Amino acid sequence: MSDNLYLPKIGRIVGINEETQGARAIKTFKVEFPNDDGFEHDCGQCAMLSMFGKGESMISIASSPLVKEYKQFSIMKMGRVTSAFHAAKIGDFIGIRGPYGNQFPLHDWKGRDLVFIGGGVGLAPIWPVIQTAIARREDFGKITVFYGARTSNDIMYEDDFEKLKASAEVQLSVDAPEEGWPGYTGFVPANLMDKAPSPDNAIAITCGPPIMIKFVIQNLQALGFADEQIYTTIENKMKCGVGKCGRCNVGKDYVCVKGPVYSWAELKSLPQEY
Amino acid sequence: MSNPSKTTEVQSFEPRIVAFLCKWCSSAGSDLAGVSRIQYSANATPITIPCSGSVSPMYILSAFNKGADGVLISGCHPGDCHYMEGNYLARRKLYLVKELLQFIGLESERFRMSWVSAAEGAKFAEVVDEFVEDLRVLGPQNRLKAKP
Amino acid sequence: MEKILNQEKLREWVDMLDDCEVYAPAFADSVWNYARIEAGTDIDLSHTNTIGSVKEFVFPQREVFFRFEKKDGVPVLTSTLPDPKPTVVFGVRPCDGRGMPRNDTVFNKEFEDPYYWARRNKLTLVGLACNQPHSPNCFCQSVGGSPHSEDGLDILMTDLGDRFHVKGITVKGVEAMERGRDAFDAVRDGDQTEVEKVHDTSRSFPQRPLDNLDAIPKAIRESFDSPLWADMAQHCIGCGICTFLCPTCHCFDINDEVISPTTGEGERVRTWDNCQFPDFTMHTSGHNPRADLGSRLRQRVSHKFLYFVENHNTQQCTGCGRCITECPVGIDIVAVLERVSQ
Amino acid sequence: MVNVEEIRDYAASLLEKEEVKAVLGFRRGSASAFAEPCTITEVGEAASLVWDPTCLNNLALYLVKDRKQQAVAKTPDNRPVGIVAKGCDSRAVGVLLQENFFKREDVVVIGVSCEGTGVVDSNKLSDKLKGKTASRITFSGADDINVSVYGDETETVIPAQEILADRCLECRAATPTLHDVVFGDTVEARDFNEPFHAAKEAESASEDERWATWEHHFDRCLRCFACRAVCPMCYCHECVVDSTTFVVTLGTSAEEKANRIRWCERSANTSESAVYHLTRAIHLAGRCIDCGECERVCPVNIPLRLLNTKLEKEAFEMFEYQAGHDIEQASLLSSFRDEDPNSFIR
Repeated sequence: MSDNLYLPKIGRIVGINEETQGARAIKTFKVEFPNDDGFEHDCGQCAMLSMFGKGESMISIASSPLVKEYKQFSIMKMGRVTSAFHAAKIGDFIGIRGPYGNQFPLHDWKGRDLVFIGGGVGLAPIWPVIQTAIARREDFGKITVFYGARTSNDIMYEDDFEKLKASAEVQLSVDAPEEGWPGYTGFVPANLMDKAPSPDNAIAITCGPPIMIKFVIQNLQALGFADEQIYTTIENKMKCGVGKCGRCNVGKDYVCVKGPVYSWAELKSLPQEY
Repeated sequence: MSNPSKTTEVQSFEPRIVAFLCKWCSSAGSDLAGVSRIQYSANATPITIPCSGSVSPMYILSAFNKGADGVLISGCHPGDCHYMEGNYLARRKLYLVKELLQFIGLESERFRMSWVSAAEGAKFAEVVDEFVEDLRVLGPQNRLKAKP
Repeated sequence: MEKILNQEKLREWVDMLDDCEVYAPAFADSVWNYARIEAGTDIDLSHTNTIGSVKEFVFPQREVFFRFEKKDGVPVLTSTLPDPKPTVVFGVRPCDGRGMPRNDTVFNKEFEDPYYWARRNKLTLVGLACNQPHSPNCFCQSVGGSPHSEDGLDILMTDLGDRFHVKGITVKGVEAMERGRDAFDAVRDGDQTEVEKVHDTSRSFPQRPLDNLDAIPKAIRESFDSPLWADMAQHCIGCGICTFLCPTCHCFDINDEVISPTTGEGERVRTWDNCQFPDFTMHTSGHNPRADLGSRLRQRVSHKFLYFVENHNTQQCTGCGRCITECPVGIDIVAVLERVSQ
Repeated sequence: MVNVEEIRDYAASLLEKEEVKAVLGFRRGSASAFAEPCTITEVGEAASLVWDPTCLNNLALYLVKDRKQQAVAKTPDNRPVGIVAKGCDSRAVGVLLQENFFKREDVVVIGVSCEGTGVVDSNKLSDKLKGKTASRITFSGADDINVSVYGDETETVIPAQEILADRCLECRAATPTLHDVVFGDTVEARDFNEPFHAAKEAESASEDERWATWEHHFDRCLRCFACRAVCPMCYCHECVVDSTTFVVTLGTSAEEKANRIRWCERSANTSESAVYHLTRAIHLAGRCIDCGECERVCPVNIPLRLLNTKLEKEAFEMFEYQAGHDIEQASLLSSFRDEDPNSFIR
């Protein structure tokens, strides 16, 4: 039965953290495998989560591969499955299969500066990379994390950012002016230009809403980042996760297998159907 | 289905009816039947709706799909609609539904409509009793029921 | 293994496969389609091509993956992996046969699809060579196939008028022939020549041409932003006919179907899906990477004649012509490729 | 006889005088012996227009598609569109006008009378040829249809009545009533089948036989949704049987999507397909103008038209209602009469 790739493993929710509230609320779930049949994953990989009776959704694994006890998922309330997650309580059971997709080539980045640029719930896919890089702090040069949200209430992982400041430069932004906001006011791409990180020996990793990614990449190029220095993830609608159902197909790639992590050099060669 | 098994089924079979009842009349009528201690079959699951005219044909198809043996829609007598003409519109629409269901071969006894006012507790009991009896004879509804 | 089977012995052979489920084309509801054959006498191989392709035997429109229910608050999953009886399908046209290895590739790759293979491993395809094209939309030879291609088939039968030449191609095929041993005769002098003659003739009929097949991927790639696609899809209605009838289209959807809302019991089900439906790629946010009919037509054609070629070095099209013949508005993939190539 | 040159000239003059942005018509295609739809925008293209009983499509569908496209276009082009329309197609325009989908001045109806014939039924033709393909269909006169069979040397002559679509044999208005111009002779009644003949025949079977028939058909449905896609009246943005198309934007909520009722599942089961087809039939009650497109496009040939004509028969017989005949009338299901049938109600 274990070789049946469509049969999910059972996971149990052991922690729920309300990240942001409102119509597009985000909650972070810690999930354990009560049957001890969990799997290892790499930075950037995803898992197909299910609420039985509602369906499945492909969600980025937001915890570092170094964390073995549980897997973490940050889920924005958007539709049928994600709403069911938002209604779930600690102790509830879910289905989980994976891991799916490729990974950020973190090992190739030894000795380089890392610039992370996240927006909204798009922080989740790059969060395990940040965590792993911090855990292996001596392997990398300067680490900078840009993150922007619509308002200060919409900032994910707020507590973790405080801890992060010890080992990385953190640049937070909100879209609109707010009284008492200490960080940058404006969109993420503008904040990036404002701080202008150096492209020398650096890798930029970005994820967020499609429109943000578009301008971040433009700005990175303006700052002198080469296509090979820019990494992002793309998320298309997925159903199977194993390169068969055809929904996430972009060019010759099934994003669920060949993606979701792409360097801009690779992504440029694909049709813009994401 | 052979005849012997049908007989046993008739005896042991409790039909399930989904009853869409207008809140201004039939729903109150069913309450009256209860309050008046009229003994009648307990096979109908009542669903109170604002008006018989608000019944979408989807409700009926869905009830049969989910395994209802019969579907009853009950509203106010002609001329008595709280919204003036909802029951007239229902009559026309549900006549077509009835014809369509018959046309594809669903047993015609399984879909029923009645006018029951808030004062007609006894009539409501009669309508349900008759319906249950007829459905007992027909046996379970398998034609439109979703089969896992 | 090569044998000769007299026309009237075909029924005997079918009857000897009595522990298998046997399917063959039958003409009903104004179309040829595969139907279960109860006895050899029911078999009729005068068919053109079936409306549904043989992919339905390995990739049915509805496949239940597993059932779920809750026991003491814990979800319990029961796999519904099929365990079908050995199934033999007669009258498979070589274009459909060629679809199979292409489907095998998709359902294998790095993730083996157990549902597909449970059915596939029990399936024996008995092909029937086309002595002449069935429809003006046949173009198997234009995509590297032939009216007597053995690719994907377990057995190939060739109609010699009063008798069939029967060739066992795979182990499964030879086994199926051995089961009907008594029905067959040995191949005699001259039979081979006759088979070759029939095959040669069958290839000589004109088909829809695809000039310079090798240049098509490049042409499609270069036309990606061309307004041609929107123009060619102008009358597309966005239905699922072309893909559902295609022997190689394999896209699907997965949904949970609740049987009992009270107990939470239900099934996870795979159903066919189609890149021509507007919601196929639509995100929940409404963002749709392929929002218009032109981009969806481009996707269907590109997948078959560009992306699949890049990944597997062959077209994901076997030239059966169904998508052309059955399109309600006359969208013609051969004509589309011609225009793109110009 | 309809002279196709007249249609071409008229279409060309509409384009020349810029009275329309495009004309929807028929041309010969590469895919089959049947004509295919075309949209012409240049005067010169008018010469490619054809007219004969292989012109099956109801082009009103493309009026709907155009309106939908213009509604979301950055710079909408709402100039009128010309449409070549048979009697049934013109009734489709009528229903769309009745439902305020567009205005009368938005469309120029180039009516074409079917006169003594109608269109060829591809299923009946397939039955005649046992699945073989017609490579050419020509007409020697009103009564005979010549069919060249692909792969055969010979040409078969089939009496028209044997392969004309049921809807044409039962048609009560073969000449477009709603039109800006009409080509061909106006015909009142024709001596084919009585109206609703096929539906009446289906009704006459026993209940068990009727169910056996429809169970067989619902079971065969592939759920390709071609019937819905081709229907000019199926213009809903979100189909009631298709809960997945609901979009969560700033104006809608995740709960709305999550709580969307799934009236039927995507599985092509007998029960789910029954819900789909019956819902569709009811939704078309009083709106179906019997163009037969749903039945024509069905790849497995489910006789879908019967479901619609059954309801149109009831609408006509019980409520004296005919879809698409009067664009001013209240729709079937938004109106009633005191004398509507009541005896079926307890």
